[in-house]
Amino acid sequence: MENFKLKVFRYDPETDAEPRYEEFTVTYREGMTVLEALLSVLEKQDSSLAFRYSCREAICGSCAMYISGAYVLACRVQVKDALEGDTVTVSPLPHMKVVKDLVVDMSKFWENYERVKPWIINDGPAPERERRQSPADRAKYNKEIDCILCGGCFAACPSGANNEEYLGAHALVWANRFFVDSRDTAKKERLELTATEYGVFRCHTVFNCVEACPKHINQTEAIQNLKKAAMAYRLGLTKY
Amino acid sequence: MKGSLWAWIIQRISAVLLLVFVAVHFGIMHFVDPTVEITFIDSSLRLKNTLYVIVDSGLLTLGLFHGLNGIRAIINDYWPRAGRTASYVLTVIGIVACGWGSTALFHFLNAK
Amino acid sequence: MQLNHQVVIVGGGLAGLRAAIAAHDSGVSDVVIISQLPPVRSHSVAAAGGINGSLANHPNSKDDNWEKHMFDTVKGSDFLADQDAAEVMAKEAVPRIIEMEHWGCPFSRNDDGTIAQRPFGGAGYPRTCYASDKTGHALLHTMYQQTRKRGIKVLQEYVVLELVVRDGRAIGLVALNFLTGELITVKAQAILFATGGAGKIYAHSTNNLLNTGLGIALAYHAGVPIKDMEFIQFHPTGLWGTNILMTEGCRGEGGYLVNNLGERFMVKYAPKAMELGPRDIVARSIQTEINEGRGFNQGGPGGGYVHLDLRHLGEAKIDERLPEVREICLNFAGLDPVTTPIPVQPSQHYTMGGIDCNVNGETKVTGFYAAGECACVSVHGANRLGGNSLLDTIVFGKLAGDRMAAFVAGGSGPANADAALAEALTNIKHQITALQNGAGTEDGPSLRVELQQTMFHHIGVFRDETLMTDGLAKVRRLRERYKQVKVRHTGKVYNMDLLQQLELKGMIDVAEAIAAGALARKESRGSHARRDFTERDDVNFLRHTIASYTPAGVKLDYSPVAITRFQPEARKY
Amino acid sequence: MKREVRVYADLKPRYFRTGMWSHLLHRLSGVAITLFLLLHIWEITSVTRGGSAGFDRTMGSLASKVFVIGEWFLFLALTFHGINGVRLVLHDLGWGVRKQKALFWTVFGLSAALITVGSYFFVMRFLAYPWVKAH
Repeated sequence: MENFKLKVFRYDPETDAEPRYEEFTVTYREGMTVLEALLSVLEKQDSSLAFRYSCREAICGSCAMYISGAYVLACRVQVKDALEGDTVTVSPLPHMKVVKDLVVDMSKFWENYERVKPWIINDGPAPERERRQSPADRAKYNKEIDCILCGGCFAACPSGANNEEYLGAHALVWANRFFVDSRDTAKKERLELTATEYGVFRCHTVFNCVEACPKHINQTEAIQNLKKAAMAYRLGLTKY
Repeated sequence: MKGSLWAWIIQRISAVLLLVFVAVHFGIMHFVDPTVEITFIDSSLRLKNTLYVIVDSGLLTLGLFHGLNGIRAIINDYWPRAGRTASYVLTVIGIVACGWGSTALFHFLNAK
Repeated sequence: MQLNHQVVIVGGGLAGLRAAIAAHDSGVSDVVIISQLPPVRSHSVAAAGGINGSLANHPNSKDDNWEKHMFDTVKGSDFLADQDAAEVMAKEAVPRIIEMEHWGCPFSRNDDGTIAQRPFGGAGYPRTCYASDKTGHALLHTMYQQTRKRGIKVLQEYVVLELVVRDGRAIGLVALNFLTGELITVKAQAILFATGGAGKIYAHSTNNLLNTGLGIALAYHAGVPIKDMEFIQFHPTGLWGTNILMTEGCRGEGGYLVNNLGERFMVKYAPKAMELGPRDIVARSIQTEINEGRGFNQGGPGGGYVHLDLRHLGEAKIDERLPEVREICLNFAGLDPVTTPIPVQPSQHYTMGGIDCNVNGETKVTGFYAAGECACVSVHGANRLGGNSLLDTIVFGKLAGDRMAAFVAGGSGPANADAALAEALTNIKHQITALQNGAGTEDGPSLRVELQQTMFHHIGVFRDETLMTDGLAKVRRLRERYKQVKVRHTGKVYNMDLLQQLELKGMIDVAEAIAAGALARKESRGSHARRDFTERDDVNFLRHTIASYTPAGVKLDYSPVAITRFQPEARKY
Repeated sequence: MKREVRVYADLKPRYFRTGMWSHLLHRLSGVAITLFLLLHIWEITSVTRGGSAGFDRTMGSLASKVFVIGEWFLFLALTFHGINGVRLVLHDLGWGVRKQKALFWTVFGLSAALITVGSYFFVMRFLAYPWVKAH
C-alpha cells in the first residue's frame, strides 16, 4: 500500500454552516499511526485542521477519537488496523459538542469528574510516615488508577448519548478507586455521591465503556461494585 | 441514594419473580394444549387455585412496575429533563392500569 | 480581556500543581493555573520509573540516608550540581514523598505495607519509590486531585505567549485562549513558570509532542538568563523507531543490555554498576557499540540499536512491575518483551538546564519564579539521575510556591502594569498578523524538522568542535529563514498552525543557546561528551553556563558552582 | 459558536458491539412487552365485563391465525428479555462482568434454542385452527 484515504470530520464554526467529511490522500509508511497521519495532513496539506494530541504514547489521554467505528486513541491505533477498504474515517468523540474539527467540548466531562470528589478523604491525624497498605489492599484499585481520563468511555456510553448529567464511567471509576482504598474513610459519602439516578443507576451494563477503554479498565465492574455496596448499605448489611 | 436505589433493587427482584410468573402463565396459556380456545370458565376454574391467583396478580402488579420503571429508565437516559414529570405520569398510568386490571381478576374470582 | 490574579502558575504538570497547592496552603486565596493542556495531560504523566527518596524501606537500603542520596546526585551530576540545592532536595525528598502518599498516591507496596523501592541507575541503594511503571501518572493524578480538592482555578487550553517584564519586575502575561482564539492579558503579583523541558528541539526524543520549551524561550526573551542549556540528557533506552521511553525500571528490575554478539557490553564501561550506571554513561556505551558496528540494523533506516533483554525476568514479574512497558511494546513495536528482546537506542530525554533560579525558584527578575524541568536550580548538573526529576518537581515546586506566598503577602502588585500589558498585547497581535499576512515563503514544519535533525546530529550524544560549529551555523541560518515563515491558517479557533510557528521561534533561539554553550565548553562532563576534549576540566569549567538573550543572538557568561560537602573526584561506576 | 454540532457516527448498527445489540434488543423487547401488557389488561378487563358469554364471544372473534403470529412475537420478546435479564441481574451482582461477550453469546444461543422448541407449539396451534372449546 502506497497511499490511503483519510476521511476526516470537518467543522469550523467561523466559516462552515454545515459539518462535512473531507478526504485526504496520505502516503503510507509501515507502522504509521492515525495520529501521525493527521499530523502529516496538518503540516503538508491543510494547516486549518484541528485535533488534540500530546504524548503520542497512550498515556496522556489527549487524542481520544472515533476512528473507523471504534473509540480509540489516535496515537495508538495503526493505520493498517483502522482501514475500511482503503479509507480510515476519523470523527470526533461522538455525542459531545464539537468545538472545531476533531476537538470536542470536554467541560462537562471534567465537571462530572469533580462531582464525585476524586481525592482521598482521610480526616484522621496524619502519621509521620506512610499510611501502611498491604499489597493485597493496594491491588484492589490497581486497574482503576490506570485511567487516563481520555473521555472514550464518556462518549461511548449510550446512557450519556443525550444526557451529560450522567456522571459517566470515568467519574464512577475514580469514585470506586477511592471507595475501595483502605486509606479512604468517606465510604458513605462516596455512595451518596454516586448511587443516584444520574450516577450508577444510569449504567445498564452495555459494556461500551469497556470496549472503548484504552487502558483495559473494566468500568462496568467498578460501577457494579458501587451499586452492590449501596444496596448492601441500604439493606443494612454493611455499616460505615 | 434513596428512591433510585429502591427502584433499582425492586426492578431486579421483580425481574426474577416475573421470570417465574411469566413462565407459568404463558406456559399454561400456550403450551399445555395449544389446540383449545380460551374460555371464561377455564380461566375462572384456574383461578380457584390460590397459587394461580398469586401468579396473575403478581403479573399484574410487578409486570406493570417492571415495565413502567423500565420506560422511566429510558426516559431518564435520553430526556433527563423530562425524568421527573415522566415518573409522575407513569405512576398514574400504573395505578390506573392496576386498578382497572384488578376488576377483571375479581370478575373471574366471583364467577360461579 | 484582562485578568488579575495574585499568583499565576504557568504549566499544569507536577511542579506547577505543587507550587499552586503550596501557595494556596500558605494562605494565598487567589491562585490560578494557566495550562496549555488539561493538567493530567502534562508530560509529567509519562514519567515511568519512580521517584527517589531515602525512605530506607528496601531490605538492602536500611542504612540509606539523605546524605548518601545527595552524594549520588552530586556524583551523578559530574559535580556540576549546586551542592546546597542537592542537599535541600535530598533532605526534602522523604517528607514530600510521604506527603504524596498521604494525599492518596498509589505507590506499589512492600509486604509490610511500606512504599516499595527499586534500584536505579547511579544510586548506591534501592531508593526509587514507584507505582509499577506509571509513577509519573500516579503522582500527577494525585496532585491534580489535590488541586481539585482545594478548588484551585485552572485555565486550561490557554497558551502563554509573552512574559511581560518592566524594570526588572514581572508584571504579567499575554495568553491565548486556544479554544476561542481570544488574546488576553493577565496581571499578576507573582508568576511561576513550570512549563517543562525543550525535548522537541531534538529529533529522536522521548518527550511528548508539545515539549517545545516555549516557557524557557519566553523567559529567555523577557531577559531572564538560562543556565547550563548544553546539558541535554539522552536516555539510553528509547524504543527504536518511535523513541517512546523504555523506563530505567527495566534495568532496575534486572534487564540486560546486549549487542549483536550477544554480549552484555556494559561490563566494558561500568564493570561494577553494569546496566545500572548513570544515564549519560549507559547512553554513550550503547552509542559506542552501535558506532563500532556491534549494534543491530547497522546503517539501516532509523539508525542502529541494541537489545534490552527482559526475557529472564519472566512474565509474572514483567506484568507486576513493568506492565506499561509490555503494553507499549505490544502496541507500538508489535513485540512481546516476555519472548523478544526490545530494540532500543539512545534518545533525547531531559533538559538539565533551564531558567536560572535558586532553591526557592527565584530568578533575576523580581516576582518571576521557575520550577520543574524548565528551571535549573541546579540539582542535576551535567547529568540527572533517574528518579530525581519527579523529585525535583515536587520539592522545588513546593518551595517556590511557599516563597511566592510570602512575596505576595509582603508587597503590593506591580505599578503601572496596565499600560505595559496593553502594549505587549498589541505587539503580540502585530506579530501574529505579520506571520499570517506576510509574504513569507518558508514552511514552518520543514524548518522544525531541519532544526531537530541538526540538533540531534550536531549537538548530540557525542560532540566535537567541527560538528558543533557547523551545527551552530545551521541554527543561525534557520533563525534568518524563520523571518520568512508564513502561517497559512488565519482562523481563530484552535489554530494549531499559528501555535506551532510561534513555538518554532522559541525553539530556534533556545537551540542557539544550547549549541553556543556546548561549543564554548571545552571539556567532557556528564551528558556533554566531546571527542576533542575527552576529560573533565575542573580548573576551567567547573562553572555554570549562563546564556542571555540579545537581539543579535546569545550572550554567554559563567557563574560559580556551590561546593559544600563533596570535593570533585573521578567518576567511576 | 453558530450552532451546536455533535457527531452520532457511532449509532450505525454495523459498528455496534455485542453489548450494544443486547442493550438495544432488551429495550425494544421490554417496551414491546410493556405495551402489550397494558393492552392485555385493557382487553381482558373489558371483555370480562361482558360476563361468561360475552367473554367467550369476544375471545372467539379475536381468535385467528394472525393472532397466533402476534403471540409468537410476544413469545420471542419474552424469551430474549427474560434470558438476557438473567444475565443483567448476574452482572449486577458482579458476576461475569469480565466475560460479557461469552455470556452474550450464551444468552443468544439459549434464546435461540428455547425459541426453536417453543415455536413448535405455535405451529401446532396455527395449524389446528379453528380451535375447540374445552368446556
